[in-house]
Amino acid sequence: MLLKAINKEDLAVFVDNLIKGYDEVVGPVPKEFKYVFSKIGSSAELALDYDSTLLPPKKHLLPQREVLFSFDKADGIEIEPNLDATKRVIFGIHSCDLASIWLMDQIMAEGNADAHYLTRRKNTFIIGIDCGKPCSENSFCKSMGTLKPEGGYDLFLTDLGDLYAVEVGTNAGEELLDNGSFYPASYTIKDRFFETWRGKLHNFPDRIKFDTEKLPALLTESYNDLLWDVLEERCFDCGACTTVCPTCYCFDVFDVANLDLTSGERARKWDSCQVQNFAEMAGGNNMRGKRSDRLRHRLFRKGKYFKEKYGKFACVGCGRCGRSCLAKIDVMEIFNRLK
Amino acid sequence: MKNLEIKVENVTRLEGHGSIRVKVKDGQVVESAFDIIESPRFFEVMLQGRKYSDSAPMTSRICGICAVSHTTVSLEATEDAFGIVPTEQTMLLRKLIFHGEMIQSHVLHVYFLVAPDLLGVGSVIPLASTHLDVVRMALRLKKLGNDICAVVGGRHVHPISMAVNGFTKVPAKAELSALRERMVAARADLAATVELLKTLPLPDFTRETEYLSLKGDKEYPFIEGDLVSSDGYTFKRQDYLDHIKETVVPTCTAKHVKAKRPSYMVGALARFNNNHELLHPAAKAVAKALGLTAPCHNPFFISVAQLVETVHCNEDGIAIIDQLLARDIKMEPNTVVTKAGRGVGVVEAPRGILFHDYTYDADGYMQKANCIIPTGQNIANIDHDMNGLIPVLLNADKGEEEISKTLQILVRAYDPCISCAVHAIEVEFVK
Amino acid sequence: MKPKVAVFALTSCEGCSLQILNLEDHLLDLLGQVELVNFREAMDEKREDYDIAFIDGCATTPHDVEELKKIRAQAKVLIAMGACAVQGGLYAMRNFHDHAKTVETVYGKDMAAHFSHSLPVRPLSHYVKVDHNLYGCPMDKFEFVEVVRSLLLGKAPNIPDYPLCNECRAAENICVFDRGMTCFGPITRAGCGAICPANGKGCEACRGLVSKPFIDSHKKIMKQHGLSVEDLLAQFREYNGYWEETHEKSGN
Amino acid sequence: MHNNESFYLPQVAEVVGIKEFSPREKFFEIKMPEGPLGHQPGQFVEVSILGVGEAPISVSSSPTKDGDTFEMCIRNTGSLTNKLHQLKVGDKVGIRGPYGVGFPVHDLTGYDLLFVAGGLGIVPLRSMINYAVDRRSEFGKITLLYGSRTPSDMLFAEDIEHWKKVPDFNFMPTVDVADESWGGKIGPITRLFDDLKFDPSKTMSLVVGPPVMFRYVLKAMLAEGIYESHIYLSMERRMKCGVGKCGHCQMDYVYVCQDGPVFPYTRVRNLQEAF
Ligand SMILES: Cc1cc2nc3c(=O)[nH]c(=O)nc-3n(C[C@H](O)[C@H](O)[C@H](O)COP(=O)(O)OP(=O)(O)OC[C@H]3O[C@@H](n4cnc5c(N)ncnc54)[C@H](O)[C@@H]3O)c2cc1C
Ligand code: SF4
Ligand code: SF4
Ligand code: SF4
Repeated sequence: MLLKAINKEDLAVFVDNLIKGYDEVVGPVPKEFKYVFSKIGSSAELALDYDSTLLPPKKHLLPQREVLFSFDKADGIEIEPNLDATKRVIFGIHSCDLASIWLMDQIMAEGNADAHYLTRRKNTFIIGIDCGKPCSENSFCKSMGTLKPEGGYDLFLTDLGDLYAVEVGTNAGEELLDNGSFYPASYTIKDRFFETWRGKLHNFPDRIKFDTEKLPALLTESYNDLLWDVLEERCFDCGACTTVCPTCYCFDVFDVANLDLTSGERARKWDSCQVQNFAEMAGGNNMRGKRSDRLRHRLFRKGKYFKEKYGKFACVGCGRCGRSCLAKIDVMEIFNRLK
Repeated sequence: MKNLEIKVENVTRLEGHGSIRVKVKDGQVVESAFDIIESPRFFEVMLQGRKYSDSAPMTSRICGICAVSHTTVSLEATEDAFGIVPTEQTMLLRKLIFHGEMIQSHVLHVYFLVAPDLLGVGSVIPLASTHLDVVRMALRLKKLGNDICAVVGGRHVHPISMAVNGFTKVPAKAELSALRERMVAARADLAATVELLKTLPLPDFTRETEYLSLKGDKEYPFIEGDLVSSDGYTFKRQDYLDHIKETVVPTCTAKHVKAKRPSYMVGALARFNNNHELLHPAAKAVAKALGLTAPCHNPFFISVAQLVETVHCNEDGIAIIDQLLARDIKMEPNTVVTKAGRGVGVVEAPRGILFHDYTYDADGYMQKANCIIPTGQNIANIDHDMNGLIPVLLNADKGEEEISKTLQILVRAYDPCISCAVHAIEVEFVK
Repeated sequence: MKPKVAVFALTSCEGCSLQILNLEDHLLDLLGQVELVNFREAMDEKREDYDIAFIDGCATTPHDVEELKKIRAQAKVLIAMGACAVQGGLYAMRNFHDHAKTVETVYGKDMAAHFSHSLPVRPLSHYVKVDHNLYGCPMDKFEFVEVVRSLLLGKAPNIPDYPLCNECRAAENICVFDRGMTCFGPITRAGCGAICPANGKGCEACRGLVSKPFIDSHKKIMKQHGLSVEDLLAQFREYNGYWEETHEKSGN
Repeated sequence: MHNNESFYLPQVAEVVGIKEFSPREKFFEIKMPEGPLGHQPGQFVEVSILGVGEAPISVSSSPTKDGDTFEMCIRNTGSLTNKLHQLKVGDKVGIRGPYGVGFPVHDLTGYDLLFVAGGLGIVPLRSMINYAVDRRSEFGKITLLYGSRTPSDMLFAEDIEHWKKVPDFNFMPTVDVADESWGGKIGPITRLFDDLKFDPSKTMSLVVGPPVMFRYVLKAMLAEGIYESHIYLSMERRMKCGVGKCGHCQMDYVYVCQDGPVFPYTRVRNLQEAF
């Protein structure tokens, strides 16, 4: 591991240099009493001690709505793909969200690679930051194995009081170092770094009450459990949970014609497996017509399907869904009920 | 021509449904009336028993065209009832959004409803092929008015963030700066509009009447101040019932309103006549350039007064934005402590004075509500103007068609907002 | 040939009609695709040979109903614009008051007879077949464009049928429940961009409910947040009184 | 693909032939801009009209067909399919694909083939039927059980006439509701099993039909002694991207667009969301 350090007072200069040197720098900024990832114009806007953001940083890699291509049929058929190659730095991503980006990278690159995501991703530099303490009552990252990042970042900052220890994850990360006063971490700094991380692991409670390796098996057993029917009594089919989830990426594709009716665009937009007609077909057939079927499907994606396919859970334990669900349907709580 | 009967149902290019009825017998006008035939909507009853926080959103739905005016006056009435004095920031934001509505409404009226008359076409649509640049300019100006409302209140038709004692969301400085830039740029469009209006012939007709408006102290008044009449008397907002009376006319779902004389005028021209000295210098210059001098007794000059006000609102809007930018715009607590009692709000909607008068119980539930709308106040004056105008037209040997047309132009000049006019609560029936 | 379009207003605030004029950036393009033949708020011409009719407002008098039926007979496509037309909207509130008394309160005892012709407030679909709905109070002007565009292309307009929370979270609004307020978002049809929560106010369900709303769960949540049944009903009636009349005869 | 980067970009193909099978179903012959489509029997394409939308449609022709066009049969059920029905010869459509896993032609080689088609299920099956017919020597005897609602709902009349003449091809139709012209069987497709003779160890079954049909047909087939491992199905789910990203077609952990649409029965038999 390549470990560097930067003094806290030098961080602002680093960020401002990034703002000058790249097309766009995105970071956590306050929104009243919450936080959001947003493009910044100066390092002063950053709130690096944020707890969690309303939406995960996925919106900068897979935007809520994205034009896939535009077309014009006026004079033959012209089709122009929309690939966003903005040189973008996302600053200050916590380890749970980093893990979700890793997962998204696998999914989007697999089979027919999604050029729109990947173009954006290739041009995005990711600077993570450690979060110190649990960000909310609902977070259970430690149980899902995402507390300590395993790659997925170009740089990762750990707060050591007067300075940040900086892990360099990629060659691209190394290039970023030119923008600030980084120096090699001394042995003392390294010691403090490891010490901090040991301490951090203690700060985080084990919120899932069993070994999560058992989760896929427990879910399998629960397939026809009453649990799902109980949740059926509460869920609104709103999809707020999937909207805020860093690992949810389902989308709808649709055409929007301009008013000349000969030109327009094909776009995609976040969709949710929790809404009623997500899987509905012509004639009204719907394989997940019941609310409980849809809830189960979401939970199985989070705790089983992806784990079995990629070796990682598609839930990174960020707690956003639990915080955002008005019916108080909380993944952590459901997992715990499986035992 | 000795006998004449004119009936125009559903006068077009009005915000709402209105009709004209004229009867001339042996050269004498025996009947001339502008009726409002919108279905009655009974707002005052619907408001009964509702919580104070519903008053503004509900009364905003009296009229989509002056939604900001209804919202503002409703908030004023509620605040008056509870003894709440809004902060300076709130007042600045309210004035700004009010300017936005004034710009959007006046531009809509001048370009979409009046200009086609003066250019002799039936709507703005043919103008898109003959005067494309003018139409584009009109749309640009109208959009500016709308966007001012959207930045301050969330949207124009039924603003969202305006609340009792403040705002539920305040605009970001960047949004205001962006607006300011557009308002500065709009000066050119407004100047071009002035040039355009110079070329349009306004019918020459005067009839002296009473002009009623808010009374400015230091500012050209839209949402603050007592009331003033051109007849020389003033009165406090809360005392309005001592000075004006609503009456019901069987043919008309809007109530008519009178003060001392049989009729009075409210709106841009009344405001101009009573407060012209407080206009922004740029607006004064426009008035001068267009030959509008106070007192003006030609109702066809209402459109000119509207343009003068549009310029004023744009300039004053820029000044308000500068004031807001110079301070910290922050979310302020909009605490409300309810108490039993009556409150009156009065604002100058684009078409004139608008009253909301509420009585709440101690928990802030509505017991009684009354709304008096500008168009209701103008109806009697329109009737009297028609009465005065018809003989002039008859003497000039105008045919029935032309008389009818001119009367419609007259009605449109008042920009009657008919949706507003039909609502009404408790009425004092005058025998 | 361009389809001929008419815009009518029954009993309403005419805010929805105004929303069409408020489409400043699209108005000229729209006029390039359709021929506007009847729009009292904007033009003199009143032709009766329209193909597509947009109507704002609800029918509240026999005259309104007659007019509505006439429009239906002529129009190939009839579109309800805004909460009043789609679901009765705000005016349906008055169905909960005694009508004779209402007229009397407003116009006075002596004159009441002249104004007593009003009917209970009903959405357009109560009287005629409605082909498309434009939800909201006022309707969303971009949805209006979507409907026009879809009609021209002969496809179904893309109008959401899932709860507002979805859109609200995607817009990164702070949930108003987190501000200690209440909201109808969980049962209200999305499509407005969650404009009320974005402006610091709870959703008032002006777009009406999703086609399968989970009312019971929502009621529970509203009660948990301290709303009395009366206040909840009063709020609900602001735009959905007619729904209540037709769905929940029993009251709460 | 021209702008090869994004798989969402359709190729502009030309409609070179149209036949009206019924008021609801039309048959289209499509020519890709650069040579043949290059598909396997059972695969599908994403068809689009720019400005209207896109939908997954099975390729109904066999890759062994002469010429470099391919064929589809489309039922008018909504916005896009309605617009497709209005197309004329010479019009352009957008095509992406072919996508998905088709019928495992190599695993089927040497076996008797039992096709079971319910309603529109004949559309994807036709690609495999014609494949087997064109390479007649590579397969054993062929049986086609075809159930439709009424005689006039039967698609591919010309093909059927042709298949009947193919050596060792047994065509067995049934309808739910008959008319005067009908001389054949009446009743559910499972009725046809009564007259069916087959050797389970030598027979591969290919079943496509509406969701309700799967349930009872599969039950009946297993009762007849057909080996589970010798059954293939083609499934249909809502789909947006066609390539395993959008999530719509996922049944339990299986993506219909990527892992299917053709599945060995053994792969999906325990998926509750499959039936
Ligand atoms: C692998 C596959 C192969 C198919 N092959 C054929 C074929 O060969 N011939 C044929 O006629 N049809 C086929 N279909 C079905 C066809 O895709 C749908 O009928 C079509 O998408 C409807 O689109 P639309 O725009 O006309 O309808 P819309 O107006 O979009 O919708 C009408 C109805 O169709 C439903 N629907 C929307 N998208 C889909 C979808 N992707 N799949 C199913 N239902 C949907 C909607 O919920 C709605 O109820 C196939 C589907 C799949 C998944
Ligand atoms: S689980 Fe909660 S957030 Fe998700 S759809 Fe149901 S109610 Fe909405
Ligand atoms: S399922 Fe919930 S806790 Fe898990 S990653 Fe998604 S939002 Fe976070
Ligand atoms: S503010 Fe309303 S619409 Fe938004 S998430 Fe909360 S409950 Fe849902």
